[in-house]
Formats: sequence, C-alpha cells, structure tokens
Amino acid sequence: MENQKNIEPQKAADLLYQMLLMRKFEEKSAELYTKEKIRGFLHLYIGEEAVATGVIQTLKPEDYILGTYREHAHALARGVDAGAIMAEMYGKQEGCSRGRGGSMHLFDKEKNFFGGNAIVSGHLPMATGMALASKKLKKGNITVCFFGEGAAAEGEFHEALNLASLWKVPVLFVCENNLYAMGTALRYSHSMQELEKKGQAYGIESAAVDGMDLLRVMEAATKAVDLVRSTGNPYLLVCNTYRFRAHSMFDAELYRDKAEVEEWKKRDPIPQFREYLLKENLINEEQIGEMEERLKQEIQKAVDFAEAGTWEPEEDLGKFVYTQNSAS
Amino acid sequence: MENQKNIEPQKAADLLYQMLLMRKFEEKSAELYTKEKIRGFLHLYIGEEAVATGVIQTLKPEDYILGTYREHAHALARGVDAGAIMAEMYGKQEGCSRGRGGSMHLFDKEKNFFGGNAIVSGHLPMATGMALASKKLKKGNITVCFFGEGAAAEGEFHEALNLASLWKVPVLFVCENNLYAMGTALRYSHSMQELEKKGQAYGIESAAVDGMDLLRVMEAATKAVDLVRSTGNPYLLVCNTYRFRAHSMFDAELYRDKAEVEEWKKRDPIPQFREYLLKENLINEEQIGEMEERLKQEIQKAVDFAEAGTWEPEEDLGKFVYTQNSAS
Amino acid sequence: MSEMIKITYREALKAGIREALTNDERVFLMGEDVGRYGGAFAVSKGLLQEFGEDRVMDVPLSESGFVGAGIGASLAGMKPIVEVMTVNFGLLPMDQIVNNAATMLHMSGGQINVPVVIRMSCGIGKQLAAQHSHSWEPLFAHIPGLVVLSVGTHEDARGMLHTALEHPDPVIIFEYTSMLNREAEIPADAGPMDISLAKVRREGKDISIITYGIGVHKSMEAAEKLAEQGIDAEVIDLRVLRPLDEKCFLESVVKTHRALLVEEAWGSINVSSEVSARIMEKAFFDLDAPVKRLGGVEVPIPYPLHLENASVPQVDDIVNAVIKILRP
Amino acid sequence: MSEMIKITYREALKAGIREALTNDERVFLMGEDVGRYGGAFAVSKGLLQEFGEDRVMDVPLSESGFVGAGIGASLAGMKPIVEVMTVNFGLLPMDQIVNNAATMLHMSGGQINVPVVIRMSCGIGKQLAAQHSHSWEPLFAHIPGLVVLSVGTHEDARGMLHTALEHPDPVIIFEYTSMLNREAEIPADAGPMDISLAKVRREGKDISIITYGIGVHKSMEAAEKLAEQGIDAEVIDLRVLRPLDEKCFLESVVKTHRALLVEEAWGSINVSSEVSARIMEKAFFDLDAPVKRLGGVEVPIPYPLHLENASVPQVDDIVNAVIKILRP
Ligand SMILES: Cc1ncc(C[n+]2csc(CCOP(=O)(O)OP(=O)(O)O)c2C)c(N)n1
Ligand SMILES: Cc1ncc(C[n+]2csc(CCOP(=O)(O)OP(=O)(O)O)c2C)c(N)n1
Ligand SMILES: [Mg+2]
Ligand SMILES: [Mg+2]
Repeated sequence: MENQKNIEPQKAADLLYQMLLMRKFEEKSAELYTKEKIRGFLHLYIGEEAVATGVIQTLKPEDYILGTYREHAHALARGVDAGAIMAEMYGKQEGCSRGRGGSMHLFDKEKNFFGGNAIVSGHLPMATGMALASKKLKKGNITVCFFGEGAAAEGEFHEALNLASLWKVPVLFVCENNLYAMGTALRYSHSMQELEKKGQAYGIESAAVDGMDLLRVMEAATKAVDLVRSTGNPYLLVCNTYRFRAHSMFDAELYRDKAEVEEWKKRDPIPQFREYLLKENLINEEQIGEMEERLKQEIQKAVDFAEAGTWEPEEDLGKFVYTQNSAS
Repeated sequence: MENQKNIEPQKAADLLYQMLLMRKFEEKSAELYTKEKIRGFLHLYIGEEAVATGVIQTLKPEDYILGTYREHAHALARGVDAGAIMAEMYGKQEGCSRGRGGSMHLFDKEKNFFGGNAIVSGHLPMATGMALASKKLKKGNITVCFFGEGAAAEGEFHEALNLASLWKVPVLFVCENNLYAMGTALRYSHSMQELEKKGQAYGIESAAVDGMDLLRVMEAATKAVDLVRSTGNPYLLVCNTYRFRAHSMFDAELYRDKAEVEEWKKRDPIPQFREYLLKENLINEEQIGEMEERLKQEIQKAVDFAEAGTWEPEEDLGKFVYTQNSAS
Repeated sequence: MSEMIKITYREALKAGIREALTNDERVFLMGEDVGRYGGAFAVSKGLLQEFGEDRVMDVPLSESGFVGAGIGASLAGMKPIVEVMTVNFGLLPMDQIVNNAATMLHMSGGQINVPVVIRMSCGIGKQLAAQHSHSWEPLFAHIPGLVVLSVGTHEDARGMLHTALEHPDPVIIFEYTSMLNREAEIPADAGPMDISLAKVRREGKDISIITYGIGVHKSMEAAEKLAEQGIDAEVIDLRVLRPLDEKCFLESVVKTHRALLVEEAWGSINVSSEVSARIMEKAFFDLDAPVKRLGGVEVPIPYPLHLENASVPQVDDIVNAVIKILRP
Repeated sequence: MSEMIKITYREALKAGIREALTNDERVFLMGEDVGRYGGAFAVSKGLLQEFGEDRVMDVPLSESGFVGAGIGASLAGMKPIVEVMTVNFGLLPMDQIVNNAATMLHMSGGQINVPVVIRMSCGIGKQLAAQHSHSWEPLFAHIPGLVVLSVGTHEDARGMLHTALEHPDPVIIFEYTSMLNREAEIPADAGPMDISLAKVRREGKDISIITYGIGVHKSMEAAEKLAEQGIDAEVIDLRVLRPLDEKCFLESVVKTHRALLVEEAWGSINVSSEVSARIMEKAFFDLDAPVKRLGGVEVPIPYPLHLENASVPQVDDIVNAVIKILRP
C-alpha cells in the first residue's frame, strides 16, 4: 500500500469504521441466516469492501447509485440505516424496502440508492437512462452502477455502454471483478479478460485498479468521478477483487481451491488499511478498540431494531402493484 | 481496383454473371413489388453485391450460411434456384420456403442456406451454435453469418462473439457495414465506429475491407475463411459498403442526401469489376452481351416459374407448426 | 358536441405525441428511427425537426438497452415515451419491462414508481410473415404492475397517450399497424381519454361481442351485417387489457346472456380465455349459451395473403359464429 | 409391477440427464454453472466429472446467446439440453425461443426442425422475492411451435427428458425448485414417459381439480382432506401445457360436472383461463356449477414468508374452494 498524502485522521477513521461495519454486519447476517432469521438468497460482500467504500466515499448525496443483489455494503456506504437494512433482511415492514424486497432488493429513495437488482446486468440500461435524465434535467449529479465481471458478458452491458457513450451521459460503471460469477471463473466468462479494455469498444475511458487496496480504489474512483462529473461522459472502472465467502448461502464452492481463497485473504482490505493507518499514525490501538465497541453497538442496535420490527398484515398483500393502491 | 493474379477467365465471368444476376433479379423484384406480385417487406441488396459474391464464392457446399432479411443475393450466390426464390417472394408453394416465408425468409436446407432471419441480430447466436455443432461432430465445415452494422449494436452480437471465441468454434461473422440501419447512420448506432476493432473485445481476429471491390472482398474473405477453417477459430470481417436503394420499399429516404448516394454509386461494384475484366482481357464485350442475354432468360424463367406456381390450400394453414403434422 | 374532423389513425397518434412534447418538457420520444427516418410507419415524421434531437431521439438497435434506459430516465424525473418499433422486437426488452418496470414499485416497498410509457406497433395485415406479424398483447397483459392499453379507435389514438403519461406506473400501449391509414371522424378538440374503462362501442341486446384492437372494427362491421339479419349485437372494446374492466363486460353479458370473444392473438391463453373464465365465474347463471371464442389460428403467421387472412378471424367468421350461437 | 425406489425429485432429474448423456453422443448439457458449480441447485453435480467439458458445458451469463447457440447446435445435428438456470432469466432468451426455435420450422416451409430441449427451474417457495420467484409457464404455453412440459411428479422428472429429446421440435421443460428435495417412490426401472397426455392422478366423482406443477401435490393433499369430509375429488395433472390434452380434462368434467382449476402463476391470462374457456366451449351443458379458478395473487412475489405463502393457493384454499363449489 503506497503512501497517500492528504488523508485526514478523521476521514481515515471513518473509512476504517465503514469497512469494519460492512464486515461485521455481514458476519452477523450470515449467523442470522443459519438461525433462519434471514431467508432467501444472501450474497456476502466479504473481501470486497474496499470497492464500495472507495467508490462511494467520493460521491455526493444527490448522485444515484445502483447495485446488484450483493449490495449490503453499498447501502451501508451510502448511509442507509443499518437497522433498516437488517429489518429488510428479516422481512419486517420497518425495512428499507418495507420487507417486500429482502437482501437482494435494498432501496432507499431518499438516499438515492436504487437497489438491489437481482437480474444480472438488468440494471445497467437503467443506469444509463438515469444519467440521461440527469443530463436532460441539468441536475449536475452522476450515476454510479456496480456490477460483477460475470454481468459484463450479458448483452445489456454492450447495449448500455454503447448508449451511454453515444449519448455522452454522466455514468460511472464499476465492474467488481471478483474473478467468479457463481462458480464460473473469469476465463470461462470472457474470451478477453482484461475487462477494462472493453471500454475501447465503446470509446469509453476506462481503468483497472487493485480492488483490495482502499487507497488505490479511492484514487482511481476520485479520478473517474471527477472526469464523469466534469466531462459528463461515461467511464468504466474495473476493480479487481475477490470474494472470500461462497457466492450465496447455497454454494458448496466446488469450483475453487481453498488455497486460492487463503492466498487472497492475505490481501484482505481491512487489515491492510488498518495496518497502514497504524503505521502512519493516523489511528491508534485505543481508537480501534473504541471503534470496535461502537460497531458492536451499532450492529446490536440494528438487530434489535429488526427483531422489534413488525410483519406487514396479510391483507396488504396486493399493495405496491400500482401506485394508487399503495398508500401506506 | 488492384491487379490480382490467378483469376481464371471462366471464374471471372461466373462472378460477373453472379453479381449481374443479383442486380437484375432485384431490379425485377422491385418492379414486381410495384405490381403487387411481391408483398410484405422487400429489402434490396443493390450496391452491396460484391460482399455476398466475394464471401460466398470462397465457401464449400457443406458450409452453413445464415443471412438477414436482405438475403436474396446470398441465396443466389449459394446456388438457391432463382425460380424458387422468386416463387417464394410470390408466396407460392413452389418457393424455397414453400411460400410461407416470403422475401425475408429464404431457406434451403439442401444448400445449407439457413435464412432469411428478420429479427436483427437474432441469428448470430444460432451461427455460433451451428459452428459449435460442427466442432463437436468434427464435420470440418464452417459457418458464415451475415449481418448489418446496425445489428452489431444489439446485445446478441456481444454474446455471440464472446461465446464463439470462448468455445473456439469455426464461424465467420461478416458485418455488412452499409452505413445505415434503416435511417440511422453508423455514427448514431455506434459510439466507436471502427467496427473491426470490436473483435478485440472478444479476442477475435478481424479485418475491414472495401466492400465495393469484389477482388478485395475475395482476398479478405479467402484469408478469413482459410483461417477459420484451419484454426477452427472465429473471425470478424467488416465489409464497408453502401446500399443504393431505400431500406425497404417503405422508405422515403429522408435521412440521407441524394448526393451521397450518387457519390457512392460511382463505386458501384459491378461496373467496377466489369471494367477491370475488360481491361485485363478476362472478358470481352461480346461475352458480356451473351451474358446479358442469358441473364434475361434466367430471370424470365424465374418469373415464369413463380407465375406458374400454385397457392397452398387454406386447409393446410396449420401445417409446419409441429413436425408431425407437416408431412407434405 | 364539438365539430368533427376527419383524421387517419396515424395522424391521431402523431397529434397525441406532438401535444405531449409540447405540453411537458420532461416528455421525450425515443426509439429506433423515430427521428431522421420519420418513424418506421411515419407516425413521428417531422417531430425531430419541430422539437430537436433532445426531445426526439433516434437510438441504435438495442431494445433491451434503450427500453431499460427509458425506465431509468423515468426513475430520475423524465417522462419518456419509448417506442419499440413493433411488438415483434418486444421480447428483447421484455425482461426490462417485467423485472424492472413492473416490479420496482413493489420490491422497493412502494418507494419507487416507474412512470414510463412504452408504445409498440403490432398486429397482422401487411404480409410481413412469421417474425413480423405478432399480436402479443396477451403476453404483456399477463404481467401485474403494467397497465396495458390497446388502441382500437381514433379517439383513443388521439387521447390515450396523454393519460398514460399522467399515470405513475408503466403503461404499455399497443397500436395497430394495419389501421394507420384508416380514416375516421373524431371531435376536433378530442383529447385525454380515460384509460381504466372498457367501452360499449355499439349497444345491442342479443349478444355481446367482446374484443379489442382491430377486432373492434371487424366486430362493428359484423354487427352491421348481423343487424340486417335481425340480430342486435352489442360490441365491447376492452381497451384496457390490464387491469381488465370486468364490470363493463359482465354487465353486458348479464343483459344479452350470450357472448362471443374476438381477438387476433393466438387462440390459447389469451385475453379471450380470461374474459371467458371471468364470465364463467361471475355470470354463469346469466348465460343462455356457452361463451365462444374466435382467436388467431395457432400458427406463426404465413406470408401469402390468403393464408395470412385465414389465420385471424374475419368479419364473416364473426357473423357466422354469432349466428351459430343464436340459432344453433 | 417393478420394484420401487425412493428418490428425490433432484435425483430423478439427474438420472434423466445422466441417461441422456450416456445414451446419445449428440446430447450435451449447457447452461450457467451446470459444470464446475455442480448446477445452481445441484441437479447436475458430478456430471462434468463423469462426462467431461464437451458434454457438460458451463457458459457465461448470456442467456440469449447460449440459448440461441443451443438452437443453432440443434439445427446442425446435435441434441442440446439447454438449462436456463431459472425461468426468472427466461425473458432474456425469449426472443430466441419464440422467433427462432418456435418459428423456424414454419417459416422454412417445413424444412428445418429445431430439436432443442430447454430446461428451466421455476416457481415460488424459497423466499427469493420479486425477481426470482416467477411462474411463467403461461407465457411460454401461449406460443405455438413449442411443446411445453410441466414436471409435476418424480416419474416425470425421471422420464420426460428422454421423450423430449426424441421430439423433433423445441421442448420447454419446467421443473420446480421447491420440489427438489422432496422424496417419492418410483419404479426402479422408470424411464421414458409420454409427453402428449395429461394424467388423472387421483380418480374421483364429485369434482375435477385440474392443475399442474406444484399444484399437483397441493391438490392431492387437498383431495385427501376432502375425502375425510366425504368429497371425492378427481385430480388431473395437465403435464403438457402446450399442446393441451383437452380430451383428458373434458372427460373428467363430463363425469364430475364440476371443476376447480389450480395454478401458482399469476391469476389472469394463465393456463387455468384457457382450461376454463375450453370447458365453457365444450362441456358447458355438463356443468352443474361454474368452473372456478385458484391462481396466484397478481403481485410480484414478496419476500416475507407469510406474504409469499399468501400469494399462491395453499392446500386449505383448495379445500375451501371445493367445498364452496359443492356446498354453496
Ligand atoms: C440474468 C441472470 N442470469 C443468471 C442469474 C443467476 N446468478 C445470480 S448471481 C450470478 C453470478 C453473477 O456474477 P457476477 O456478475 O460476477 O457478480 P458476483 O456475484 O460475482 O458479484 C448468477 C449467474 C441472474 N441472477 N440473472
Ligand atoms: C430486433 C429488431 N429490431 C428492429 C428491427 C427493424 N429493422 C429491420 S432492419 C433494421 C435495420 C438494420 O440495420 P443493419 O443491421 O445495419 O442492416 P441493413 O438493413 O443495413 O442491411 C431495423 C431497425 C428488426 N427487424 N429487429
Ligand atoms: Mg463476479
Ligand atoms: Mg446497415
């Protein structure tokens, strides 16, 4: 990890806290999954935290964010309330999507967080369209769209990037290349594996970055976001990363070696960043201890909130199909 | 047009005949359209003849060919009987698709001619799959798939090329870049307009060629086909060409200047090739005169065949939905 | 009643679009060839010149991409009218329409509505053969979350779009290619039409002919013929295929005690099946005869005119079916 | 009768695939994660190891591409089993399935048949929420040219694939995710099952419960409960959703004079609508009561268990509906 000037101690601490929150929150979620408090599919982001953290910290509140079904971390980074996320995963009506969505469909319109999209690549065209609206309405905000490297094989990737470039709209496509799409390794998904080069096919500027290194992601994301914001043009940022856990809770991980996973864990973004901060005296052990205490409390609070949440009455089943019958 | 060695006079004459046949056949079709003998959509290939001629002459009878709705010329080059094509456009049961398909759906299984596909880009995945079957069955043949530059913006282009390259299957993708997709100019279809470079996004070898020059197309196609056949890998050949006529018979051509069309007509592949042959003494005026006579006869024969054709009885309407009730 | 003007269905559609573009800056029209080409069927001819490139956007062939972008733009404050040139290409964006447009409101727990309008031309009648003659209203009308309209009359052509654009949820509008040149009289000041109710187009007491789209005209014609034979048929235009206005047709059946359902879509699992099933459930004891259906023959549409005509119900078929019900 | 063995639905499916791969070299299985991952639901676990990469092919996320490739491979002599991981992703390849697979035979005038088999897992029951719980049998069953099967029992899971692979036309097989772990007894030598007929799963004289898929089990259970109340229900498993075996259910209704139609798909324009309409048309005078339907609530499926359960008919709903019909 290279030295980077200009990181304020407070910001450094916040970023570390954020990554730790993502990690602990998801560890807790996994535990709650085995206790059957959380059901459906649960996709953990553990190992990839530097990406969401590094990208989202560069954004303004008015920027739009679209994520996949592996979006707890993005929602947290965006400031969606941890309790509302947990309640959503419980299926309680206090959840950020009223419990209707679950883990794969976190939404928070006030925070400009647009999901939670579980059809792989299906949100890319929407991202282009949101950026188009921003341009037309001269809003000045940008759209950031996260997706996996597997998603880039879908036709919608091709269409969405071409449209974004033709229309010159301010959208940042963030490809989270964690080397696997479920059990399908990158080399089986793509005939050409330097994904950032795919930008050239659309005349879209692009870059790849080590997604395990928060500072590097921040640097690359800052550059990308500045460019998108100043030029109004799209950008493709490929973050090379790794998921430490199974694809979802239904995954025997037959497709990769334990050793490979262990190798990548050595590059865990969180200890990496923590060591850096300690080394640079941007934080001390005591502060970290305090932080861990705060974290424990925040997560407990989220769980308590979810536990205390209520079930939507069955009579309301037909709500939210059309706006007019959706009054809450 | 550059000198090319090794072109036999007989072959030269055949190629000229073929291009002329395409041209005259389609001119006749346009006339028959205004007489309401032919209905539905009719998409003429006039101006682009060097592409189908140049590519298809390099193929073996066992190679598979897939075309678009603008495929009369490809069918003729493939040796589908002109009478059967004309009868098809009349909707007669003597047509190559029994009259069920019409102009957009020419099929001839015996000739390995697989359409006549009118959903833009919908045949690209099928082409990849046919080549996959050839590989699996060790047939040794290749698949050639024609499509327009507009089609390359569809997601299926992206998916089909990626799959072909991943699987290393013998398919030649021929992009007929006639600069327009209906009324949408290349620059409005693609953010990056050097279409051959799109091959790089899939690790597919590719080239662009002047599609108005038969000899150049032949050269490029020969190289491409040899490569596909010898390596078993896909290839993308972009033929830069132009359609002289409207997109279909329902097109006021509001989107382009007459002058632009006239400019391109100066590069008409047919006179270009004819002059070349004359200059090189590969043909003489008398032979051309004879050829024109033969052409007239072949076309008249096709029209007579179509005129004499019969309508499928209405009771047979339900045929060809499932194989079992399709006995003829 | 106000002055009447003679107008084609095409002009009525165009007037509706023009008005929408004039009245609301957030409205824009996007689709393949809507601008420079003038619209595949000349519906939007001249609008590019009048409103400029930002309001009338030509898009590349990429149905999933641009429909998705339209959905996205609607999330971010615009009011897009997305034209899918014809329903024949409407399966390509269907995932966007179903999994995004129709689902977002629900899975976000009511937070995010999707005010997009998607227009598609559809139906048979131009000898366009199997891939270009689809009547897929039933596929879209199956989907909760969508409002699905069928434009069976000139007044609706003029006015439905206005109301659709005011709707907070996604609206799919089916227009009929074969009706474009048809003239009819509408009030000079025709405007916004309700989009929740079916309409009795002709009152009658002997039987209810329940239909939509082109079926309305065929049924009206049939009703006139039947009148000559002393049979007084009521004709109901469903107009809204989802959510169905069952009150209208149930009341009619309760009055006439008999019903014939007419539509051009393939004959099974279509709108008529649903109407029949609802009559069964809710008006069984009012029936004097079983409800009958006349639907499209279950065959990909063949090219020749006589077979194309035979593949959908014609006026005489309707007349005969009614007579058979009334005078068995 | 032969010896019975206990087997899960998953094992039965797998045995069918294994046998197909063993018996015919032209058969191969392709789909996302069918190989290295072992199948999203472990159905194909171990088959890659047993048959190798050429026979069990992992494909990238590109549903339109690989389904189209499967169609193409079937044109060129292979017998592909294409797995679309779940029907939730089945709209992406729908254009390929409808405009190519289902249409090619017809538009080629009977020359080119498409012997592809496409398997999709479907249905509700794992709290997977709005984008991952679809029951889209009605959408596919609307399409002429397809054979559409619903695997409601373990025998069918074991044997339908065999027969589907012998069919010259495209066959879509719907399998039910929530049944995978369910055990049942089937004959040890179970094998090829007919794929043209519906089946009476339980004989009865008081009412016909007509259903398919998971509905079969719920209806059987309901029938047992009804028997305790002295009601003797006949249960019919449609099995083949296109072309419908109407003879089977009409005979049943003629015998019982009453029918309840049960399915999990959204409640309008679904298979039950069609069955009801046919009973109306062909057995009206045999009815002692109007045919009733129990379908899915027309709402994108919500995540929480109680709402998910409330969104499809349950055993008690069936029991109550039957009682209401019989003892109004
Ligand atoms: C269109 C579609 N096809 C298949 C799936 C099933 N699926 C869910 S996640 C996934 C892998 C996606 O991989 P990637 O895009 O790399 O994202 P990651 O999960 O690695 O973050 C698959 C195949 C889906 N949800 N959507
Ligand atoms: C999926 C799809 N979208 C739209 C159309 C309507 N359409 C037919 S041809 C065409 C233009 C295709 O352009 P290109 O691929 O460049 O081929 P060309 O006609 O120039 O040969 C369009 C938009 C279609 N047939 N299929
Ligand atoms: Mg991945
Ligand atoms: Mg073109």
